[in-house]
Amino acid sequence: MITVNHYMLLSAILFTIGTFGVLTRKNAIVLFMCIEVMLNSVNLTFIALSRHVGNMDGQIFVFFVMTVAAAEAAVGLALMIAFYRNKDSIDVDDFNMLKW
Amino acid sequence: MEAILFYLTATVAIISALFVIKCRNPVNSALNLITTFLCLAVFYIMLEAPFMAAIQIMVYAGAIMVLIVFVIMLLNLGLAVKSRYSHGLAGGGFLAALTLLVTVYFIKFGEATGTGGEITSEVISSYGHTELIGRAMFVDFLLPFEIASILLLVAIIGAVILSKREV
Amino acid sequence: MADYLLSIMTFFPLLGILVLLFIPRDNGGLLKGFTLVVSLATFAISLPLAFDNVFTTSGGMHYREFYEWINIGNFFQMNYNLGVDGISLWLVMLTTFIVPITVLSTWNAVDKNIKGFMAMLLLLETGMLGAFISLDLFLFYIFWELMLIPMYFLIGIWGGKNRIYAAVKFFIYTAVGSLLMLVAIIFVYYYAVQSGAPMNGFGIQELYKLDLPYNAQFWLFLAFGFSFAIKVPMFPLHTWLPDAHTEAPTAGSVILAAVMLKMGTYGYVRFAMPLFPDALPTFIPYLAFLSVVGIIYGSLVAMMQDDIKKLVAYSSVAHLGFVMLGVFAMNLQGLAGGMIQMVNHGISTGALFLIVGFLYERRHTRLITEFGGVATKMPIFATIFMIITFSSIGLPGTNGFVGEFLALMGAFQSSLRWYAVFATSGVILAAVYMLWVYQRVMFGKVTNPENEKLKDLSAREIIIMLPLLLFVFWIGVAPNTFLSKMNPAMEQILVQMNDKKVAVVEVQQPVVANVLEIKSIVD
Amino acid sequence: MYSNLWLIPFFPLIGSIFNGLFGKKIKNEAVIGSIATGMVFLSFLVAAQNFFKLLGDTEKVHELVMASWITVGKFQLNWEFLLDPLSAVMILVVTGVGTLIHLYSIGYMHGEEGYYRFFCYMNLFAFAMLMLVLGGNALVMFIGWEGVGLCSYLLIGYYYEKKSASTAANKAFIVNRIGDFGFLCGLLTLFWALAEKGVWTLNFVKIAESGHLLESGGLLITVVTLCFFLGATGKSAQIPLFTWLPDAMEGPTPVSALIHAATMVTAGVYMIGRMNGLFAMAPATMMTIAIVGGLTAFFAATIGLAQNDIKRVLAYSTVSQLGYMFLAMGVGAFSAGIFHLMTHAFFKACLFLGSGSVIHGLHHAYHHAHLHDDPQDMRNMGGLRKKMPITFITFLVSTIAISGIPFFSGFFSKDEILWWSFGSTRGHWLLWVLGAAAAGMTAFYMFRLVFMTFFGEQKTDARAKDHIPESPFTITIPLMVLGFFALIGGYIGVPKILGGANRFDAFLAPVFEHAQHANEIHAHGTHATEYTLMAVSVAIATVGIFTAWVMYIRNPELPGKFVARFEGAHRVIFNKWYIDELYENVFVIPCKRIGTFLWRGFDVKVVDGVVNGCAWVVKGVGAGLRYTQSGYLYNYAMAMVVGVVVIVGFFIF
Repeated sequence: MITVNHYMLLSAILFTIGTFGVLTRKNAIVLFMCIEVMLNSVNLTFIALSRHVGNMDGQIFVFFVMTVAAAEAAVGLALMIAFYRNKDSIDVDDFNMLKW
Repeated sequence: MEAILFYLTATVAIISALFVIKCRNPVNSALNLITTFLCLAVFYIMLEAPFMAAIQIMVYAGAIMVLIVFVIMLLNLGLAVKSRYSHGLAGGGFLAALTLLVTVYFIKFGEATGTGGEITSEVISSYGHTELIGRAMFVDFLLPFEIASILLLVAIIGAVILSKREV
Repeated sequence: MADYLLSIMTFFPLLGILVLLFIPRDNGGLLKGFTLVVSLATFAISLPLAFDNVFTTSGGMHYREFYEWINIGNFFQMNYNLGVDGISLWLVMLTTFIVPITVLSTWNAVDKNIKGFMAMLLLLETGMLGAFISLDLFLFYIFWELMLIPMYFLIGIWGGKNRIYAAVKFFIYTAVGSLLMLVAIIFVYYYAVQSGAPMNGFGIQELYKLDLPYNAQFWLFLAFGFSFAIKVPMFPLHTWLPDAHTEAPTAGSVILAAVMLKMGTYGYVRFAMPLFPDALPTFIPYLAFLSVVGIIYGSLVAMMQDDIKKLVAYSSVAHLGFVMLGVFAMNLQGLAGGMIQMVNHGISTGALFLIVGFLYERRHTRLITEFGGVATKMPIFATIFMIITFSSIGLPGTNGFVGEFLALMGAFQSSLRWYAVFATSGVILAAVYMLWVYQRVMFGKVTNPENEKLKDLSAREIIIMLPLLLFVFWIGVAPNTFLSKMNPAMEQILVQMNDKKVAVVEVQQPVVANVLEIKSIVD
Repeated sequence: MYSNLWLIPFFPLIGSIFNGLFGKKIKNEAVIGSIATGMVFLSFLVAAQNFFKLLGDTEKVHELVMASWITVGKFQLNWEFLLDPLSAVMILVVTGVGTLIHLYSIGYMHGEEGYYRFFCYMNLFAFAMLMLVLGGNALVMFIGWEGVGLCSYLLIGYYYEKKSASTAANKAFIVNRIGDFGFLCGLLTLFWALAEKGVWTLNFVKIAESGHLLESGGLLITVVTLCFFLGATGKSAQIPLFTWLPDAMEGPTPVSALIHAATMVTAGVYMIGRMNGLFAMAPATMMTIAIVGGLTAFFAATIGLAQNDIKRVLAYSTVSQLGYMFLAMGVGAFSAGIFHLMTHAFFKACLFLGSGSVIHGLHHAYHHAHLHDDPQDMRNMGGLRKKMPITFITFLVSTIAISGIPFFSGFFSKDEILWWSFGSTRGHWLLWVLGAAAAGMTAFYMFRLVFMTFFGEQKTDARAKDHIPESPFTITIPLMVLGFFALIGGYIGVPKILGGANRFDAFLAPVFEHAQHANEIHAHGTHATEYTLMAVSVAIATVGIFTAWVMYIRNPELPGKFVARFEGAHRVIFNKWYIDELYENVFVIPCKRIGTFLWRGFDVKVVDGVVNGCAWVVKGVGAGLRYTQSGYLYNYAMAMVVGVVVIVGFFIF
């Protein structure tokens, strides 16, 4: 019997993978994709729990997460393009203009 | 049957997610990410949320991933990045493990309370998932929905302005 | 109209800013003219308040406006709660009166980014008016912070050489105080919620009746008092003032001196003292002591300044000392003296800053040694300067005297008698520093060739000064015009402080309406 | 009945405003001068009308409430006037002498650049002085009190391009302000003391009525009256605040005559007279007043002995005469003090105007000869009696009057004061000695002045000496009128012992009698004593005159020898006992030092030091911590994850 705990465990694993990617990868686009993985793992939790609790609100929240993700993708990728134009790179190591 | 499907899909999802962070070529990462998304869509169906599964495929696997792949192609990144990983490999691994530990601990010793809501399997099958979502969305969450639409509009404008060559 | 008078008055300048945005930025004349019209219109809108006789008969709040704004149950509730009584009436009038004058005074003084400057002035006006008429502590706090920002920019962008330092100093000083006040406001609110006292958001009229234990009042008064003492400014928290005044453009100095300093004293009268009357006796000796030190210290330091503007700034410290001493006398005469002195200081010191501005526009220096013999070149200016000087000294027949005298009289009646004796010596020192600077600037022969070509005041400048001169004599000769409208409100606030149980008499039931209903998230 | 009282100060106010606003445009001196003079004359007419009405009235105290001024709770103050014999005398003196001096100024100020300004200020002064004497409560009086100070400031600083003039103006105002500080303190303490007893008032009549509520001779009343007296010393140039008056001679001469001799400086005396009920209740204060008055009379006279500037001699003489008035007030001879105030107004105004006439003539002559000698230095004068006969005669009459020679006005008033200072219950023979000594010196230096100026050979520069004219009639007419009054002014107060009825005393009795009776103030002694004292004082004055004659007419080289012999003493006296230097070193310089220290030392270093120190600490910590901002994304992300883990962990474990 697959319980909500199974889903949450899976979600935790995916989240960890995403986190690891965010912390270690240098390519900004891959980083971005890792964030999507994290978001999706959270979505999974939401839907699983929504099902478990028997309430629609969680799913609605997933919907909003998707909206935000879409907006983020649009703006984030635009930023990367702009950055690439200036620096000829999207390596996060080159994203260091905000240092002291 | 359900268990087999779950474990199978879960394995695929985890492996493809690992490939996302492992692949040298971002295009490969993107393709693996799509696989992960598809797996999640499967889970959504298993969780009796077919509408969410459809949205997942349309928005994530369709729209967002296409965008990402486009950008990768557009910038012609290929293998331009010299090394895949930054210097924080050990720290990242440690922290990720720690995160996993905490969440697993949480799941293991915690208990999902609050069962017994009004949306049961019977309700879903009698009304249909889409209608339930629609009702929640356009009755209870109308204002946030409208705000979300404005957010998207802002994002579009933002994206256009940011990627314009000359401001 | 009358129902919404306060809102219209407060937000009219804001409306003006909206229109201002559509005026091309290089059309300076139109920008200034339009701002002048807006500020004059605001003054016109506020005029019915001054002529309303309801203030002479009743000390309660009038022109009430009440709308629920944010309501999260017991967790947080604040209202759009406005009203004006005899105490705030003249400060409101002073504000609407002084802003057109400052706009006129900037006619030739500001040349960079006029649009921004004018917008800041109008925003400042909204902030100041709002702070004077807010009856909700939280709303007050919002306006209080709102007026900080335009002033910061006025000093920081249009100021003198050392403007950034002055602006930051001004901002941080005030912000430190206001954050302490915010903490105190929140504490009072949640204390009231927990004690189950009847409340109306952060409405002060309900909070006046709150029974707070002494040691809570002690700390709360300290927090409020600290915040207001910075704004007043009381010794030794005054050092932002000379810097801010010296670096600010003339218009900024005038508004700062005329209105913003009154926020501190007004805050004591409206909030700190009636909200925490039990803690008050503990603090009064110290505060009165600091006021007297401020009077003497401010005068002595003013005496030795070589920059006229700084001198006027330090003289403000001394003048505000009289205000505070009168207020802390805790009787009707003292309070009336303090209140009248607030208006007086607005007029006299505002005028002095304008005068310094006139000189600065002509010579681009404010050093006393650069001048001398100006009287021969600018006779009209000399006359006006002389009148304002004597008003600042407190010559009987001018406004300064009525305020000082009543404040001292109140102090003599109260337990602050000995403080008052020392404060009275301030009248000597005031004469010393004002007359000395007048002598050095105006009298003597013209020794500096630069001063040979000084032009006397233009018609515009005379028009700026005339209304101020009018009030110098009006308040001096017939202060009852103003006092009669203050008295009931002051009596009421004193009664309230002396006996908290005496309830505020509500004159009219507030109109409740929902402006903005945000669906509660916590419920 | 007396409802036109308000017109008395109103007329000069109108004149002042008119000349101030339009004088510059009018430019015509005749118009400006006659408007100003006319306005004061109009108030003189109204004052005279009211005076005579009061003379025939049985009810002697009349109040006129014009409007409410300040109302705060139980404190209610009106614009109100008070007419009683005291103020009636004062308004007559002020408007009468004022009119003459205005008339005089028309000629004297001829050709001055700020002609309109001068008359504007003069009228303003008349207004303020009339407010002072007519004020029905202490605050209206205070308006006048400070108003005259303001006008004094403006008029002393009339030649504002001269540094010394503007400095003298400042000094006058600031020293007066020290007095005003005392006045205010006294006023407020009195008000508080009465309010404690339930009487909320500043009205003079009510104060007089409720004075008995305060403990007679108690600490409170002593403090109150001492404070008031401090106010009086400032305004009336008594020790220790007399230093401003000699410097005030920087103003034009009519100003010195009107403000610094006849009217303003007597305000302190008037004020004590006005509050005589309170002062009479405080014997300690009375004694202080008498001693200060006597000492001032004496010291100022010593300084007057050695001055060479004609106006300064008169200035010190004024201080000395004011000392007499205070002596009178201090020993309870209120009406004698006021009597001397009046006669002094006549002869001292006449003396000042006469000196002005001399200065005017010399100035004219020097101007003619293109010389820049000092027209006020007596060493440049001499023998002027032939050149300026009218000036000389009036001057001589006034000099005799001030010296206390019998049958001139000064004799009656001065002698009454001396008699009271000896015989009063509040008097003492030492006070009499001080007064008599001062009288002798007065006679000496006044005749020294006359001899140096009008007698002997003419020491004026040869090029100028033939061009000294007699002054025009606008100058001489006031001189003659004032000289006339200096001659006969005393006859309204001939003491009983000389067969007079002392009508002046009787007229003022309603004001002072009550206080004198209630506090047992009266002069006692035999007729023989009184006659003897009179004879002695006349003798002393005669000796003074004779000495002056010997030293300045018969043996003109004698003064030089004398000075050489007593060089030290002369230097001290010539330099005014170094009082100015003393004040400068004790008050002014330390004040400036403290101010500078508080500013540069305390304000900038300590207060701002703390403030900027806080800023530096924050800045330093920030400077250290900013290195944590590597700018690398994964550093930030890692920090975030750490934070999340810690927080979630905190909630779980």
